[in-house]
Amino acid sequence: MSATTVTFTADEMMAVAASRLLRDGMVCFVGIGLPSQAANLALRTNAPELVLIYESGTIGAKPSQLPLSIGDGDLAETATAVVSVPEIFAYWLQAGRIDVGFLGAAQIDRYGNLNSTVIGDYEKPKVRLPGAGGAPEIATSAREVFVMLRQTPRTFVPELDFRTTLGRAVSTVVTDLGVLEPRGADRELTLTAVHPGIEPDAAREATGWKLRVADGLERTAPPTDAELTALRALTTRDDR
Amino acid sequence: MSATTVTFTADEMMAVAASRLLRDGMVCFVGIGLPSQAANLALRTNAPELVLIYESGTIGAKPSQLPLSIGDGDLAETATAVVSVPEIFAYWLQAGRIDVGFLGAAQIDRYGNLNSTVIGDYEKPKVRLPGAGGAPEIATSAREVFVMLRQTPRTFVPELDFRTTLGRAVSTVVTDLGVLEPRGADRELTLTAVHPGIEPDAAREATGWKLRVADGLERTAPPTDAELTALRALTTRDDR
Amino acid sequence: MAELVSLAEAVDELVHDGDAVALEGFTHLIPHAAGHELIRQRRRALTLVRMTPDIVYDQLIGMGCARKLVFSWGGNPGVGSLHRFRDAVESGWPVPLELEEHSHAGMAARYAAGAANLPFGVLRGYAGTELARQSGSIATITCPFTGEELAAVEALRPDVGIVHAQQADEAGNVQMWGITGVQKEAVLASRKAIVTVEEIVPELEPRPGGLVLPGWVVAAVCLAPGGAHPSYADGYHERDNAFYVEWDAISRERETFAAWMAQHVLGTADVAEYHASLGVAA
Amino acid sequence: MAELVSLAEAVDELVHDGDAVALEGFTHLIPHAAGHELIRQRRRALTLVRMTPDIVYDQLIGMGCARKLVFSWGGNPGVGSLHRFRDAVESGWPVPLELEEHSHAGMAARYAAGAANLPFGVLRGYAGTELARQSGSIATITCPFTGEELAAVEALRPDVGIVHAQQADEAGNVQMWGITGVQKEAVLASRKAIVTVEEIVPELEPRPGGLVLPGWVVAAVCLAPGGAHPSYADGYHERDNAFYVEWDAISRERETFAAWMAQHVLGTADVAEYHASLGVAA
Repeated sequence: MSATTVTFTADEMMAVAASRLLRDGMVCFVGIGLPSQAANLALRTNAPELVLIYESGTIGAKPSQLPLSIGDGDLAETATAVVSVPEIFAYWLQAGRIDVGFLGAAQIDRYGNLNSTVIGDYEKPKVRLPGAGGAPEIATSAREVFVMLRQTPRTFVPELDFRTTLGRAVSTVVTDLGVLEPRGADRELTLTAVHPGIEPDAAREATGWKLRVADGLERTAPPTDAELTALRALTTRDDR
Repeated sequence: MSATTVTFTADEMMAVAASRLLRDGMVCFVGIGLPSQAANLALRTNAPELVLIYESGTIGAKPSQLPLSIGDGDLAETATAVVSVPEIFAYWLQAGRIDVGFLGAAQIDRYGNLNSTVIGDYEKPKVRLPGAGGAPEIATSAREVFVMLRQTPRTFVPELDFRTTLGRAVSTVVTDLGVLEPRGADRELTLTAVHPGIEPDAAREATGWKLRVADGLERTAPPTDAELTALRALTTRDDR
Repeated sequence: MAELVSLAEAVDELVHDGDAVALEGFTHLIPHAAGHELIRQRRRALTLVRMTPDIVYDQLIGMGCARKLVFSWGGNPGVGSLHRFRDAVESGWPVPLELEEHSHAGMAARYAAGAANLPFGVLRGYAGTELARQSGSIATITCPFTGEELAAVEALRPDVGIVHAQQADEAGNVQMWGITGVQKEAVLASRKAIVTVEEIVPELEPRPGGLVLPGWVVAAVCLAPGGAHPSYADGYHERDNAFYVEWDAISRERETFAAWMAQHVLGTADVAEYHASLGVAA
Repeated sequence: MAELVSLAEAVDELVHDGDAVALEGFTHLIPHAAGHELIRQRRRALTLVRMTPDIVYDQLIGMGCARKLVFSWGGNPGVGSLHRFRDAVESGWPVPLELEEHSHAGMAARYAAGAANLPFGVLRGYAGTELARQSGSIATITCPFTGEELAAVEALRPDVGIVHAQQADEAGNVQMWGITGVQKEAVLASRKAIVTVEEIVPELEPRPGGLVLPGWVVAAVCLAPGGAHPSYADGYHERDNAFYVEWDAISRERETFAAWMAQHVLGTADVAEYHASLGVAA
């Protein structure tokens, strides 16, 4: 990292790497948190014509700052259309109009299956998590699914405590260490890129299963000045 | 009729008699034509708080003049709410929010079943009629159903050419001759009132089955001046 | 994103002989101009889908464009019969017309199912009506929780959905208001959608009762001011009530119908010429 | 017609111990004032229904009002966990909480089915999720036309639906705008509905994005300005983002939670006193 003129955090690299996956004109159903941050960054950098859909019913929102919730007033005011929650799920998501679903999770397994329900046993959980939200249907109705989460042995687990969401359509997982994509006949998540300054071993150690590393492992380009400036402007809310 | 100070037509008597069935606060799902005329008359006479619902999605319309279609602009402008056509049928009619459905038809049988589909055979009809519209579900989802049609042997038939709509919930049929209501264990439509100047025999002759006449047959009160004035104002559109 | 093209181009590119085509508009915003363009381009063997076939479908049917009609109420609202529809059903003129007949509630549920990418819709419907016997698209379904039996109807997925709206912006986003009927569902249930509009505006201003469709669910947006005539477009032009009455006489006989269509539709190039030929303001 | 009554009267008359109660509002227009009134009147053994239980349900759960939660996502939006919800599920404090857990799509379909008086809703959903195992309200259903298998979910029919809106008129007609979520369905699916509003106006003026509910589907309309706090009411008051962050600390421990509730909810008579106690503007 010493070669770069600006320094950046691992979370910033993760957000930037994720934002680069989104392309102009894509229709993206986005969850709050990391995915929303990355999608809003993309809107300000490489994908100004990205169509953001939030489960609150806002279609084509272009929020002026990073929304704190999926139902911020700014989302409705800047949207092309605002529809009801039943409609956004039935006529828009289920109807197959979404190019990419963008999800977070508490746990992921090697097939991209996600847990956002409980740590421990469902009936007697150690940690009760918020639950499924829109994820199960986003993951099966969107054409492809991007996942963002920080990579640790507690999040990248050999076996989920609970399978909230099917990983079948997951095409890319972006973490604070690198990028994973399904590879091979079994479509196991495989490390295909590492971020600047990260060695594959660090990713291996942060993974609860024996992580496969792709031939021709790539190295993520560091955030550009423009990306970092846009991201930092986005994450600095004055009303928080 | 010579005793009344104003004269009126049989159709006017029919409209007035039908309008009297509607009461303040009732929620009425109304078809175009005779039912709409009677309902709009009620709104101007005995039921100013009648809630009119048209299948175009207008809820609580108070049209300034008689609508020519179920989708006149005036209906939307004066409505409490305008909803989509799928919604009006699912969330309002099917949901059981309608007190009375108000229907017309080309044919009726002794059990109140209605035909608005064909005269003759369905596959090779003598007269192709407009068809069901909203009637089948209005007749089964509204708490009760009023029917209005002119009484002739061609409309009051022993057997329908086609059963478009179930008569089970029909509570009152208003014609140009009188009023019929289901009576007895078999709930056969029975003449319970005749309009001024009409004798039961005229109704019998206008009926394609052996018409039962109720004990204590009533005689409809003639239209009041107020009713006739309101009705005539309603049916005189300047843009027709 | 929707392309802004002429209606003639849109019909030429997007509607093919044999397609299932839904022109929707519930009394308000009926896409007459688009219907006329289908007639001018002599589309054939269409399956015409519409809850309330009225004058626009009487014209298409009388001109021999349709092989089949999927509908729930076919008449001239406030006037009476559709004579061309009747002639096709009763006498097979100019070509026989197959019917797939439903109730309004059933058609609405079919469009909603199509818009939601479900293979069927569920309703409390068709009880005691012989309609259920006439159509393979009505079945019964049992509630897995209560055991209750309900009606199931096959989803509608037209090849092309066509509606008329008040406004579009330059990105093809569309706004309509007033009675908007089943138009959202018709657009979203169809594989491709054409929207004719009264006006193209730089930016859509949200209106009370406004229904907005993003441009990316619409294949073509076509400027067609007055394109609903004789139906109306709230805020733009009134319903031509007299025309609905006149249509009864025009359409009653095959000859007067054909002459009228030759003069006002086949003999005109677009909606402006159609208006001019009738002497109505756009 | 809706009665215009105080919120205290409405809750007293319409909500009973053991009822299934749905408070809806999707980030926007969350009916906090009504939740507080349920707490003040010490309702018990409620089945609380809500797609996104957030602070309002954390408060109800922590105060022991709920026996069961029907939901799809329970968290403090943009902040993290709901500590009272977690404590109830993980430790049964103050009373055990039964869960009936769905996805958002499933909950939305359940409300829509309830609003439409259908016993079930159909969706392409619950594929590969273990949620389906946890709930008796999820089943499979076969399309009678295509043979395809889909998910069926049991309709929601709460005893009482409660929402917050911007305006009502004197006849109890209600208008809300902005993000209106699943509120129409929640009101129409419920046997009785209570609506709290920012303002009673002589006549509703239709607004862009306005959703109007006629007064005759609402049992009670209650004036509660600022009744969504800390959520927001578009056009009336902003979201109190800081409060969402503060809630994390307030609710983390049972003692601080109880003290806060005693001071700001049990110790206040209505929404005005609640605001005053917090020093926020209504």
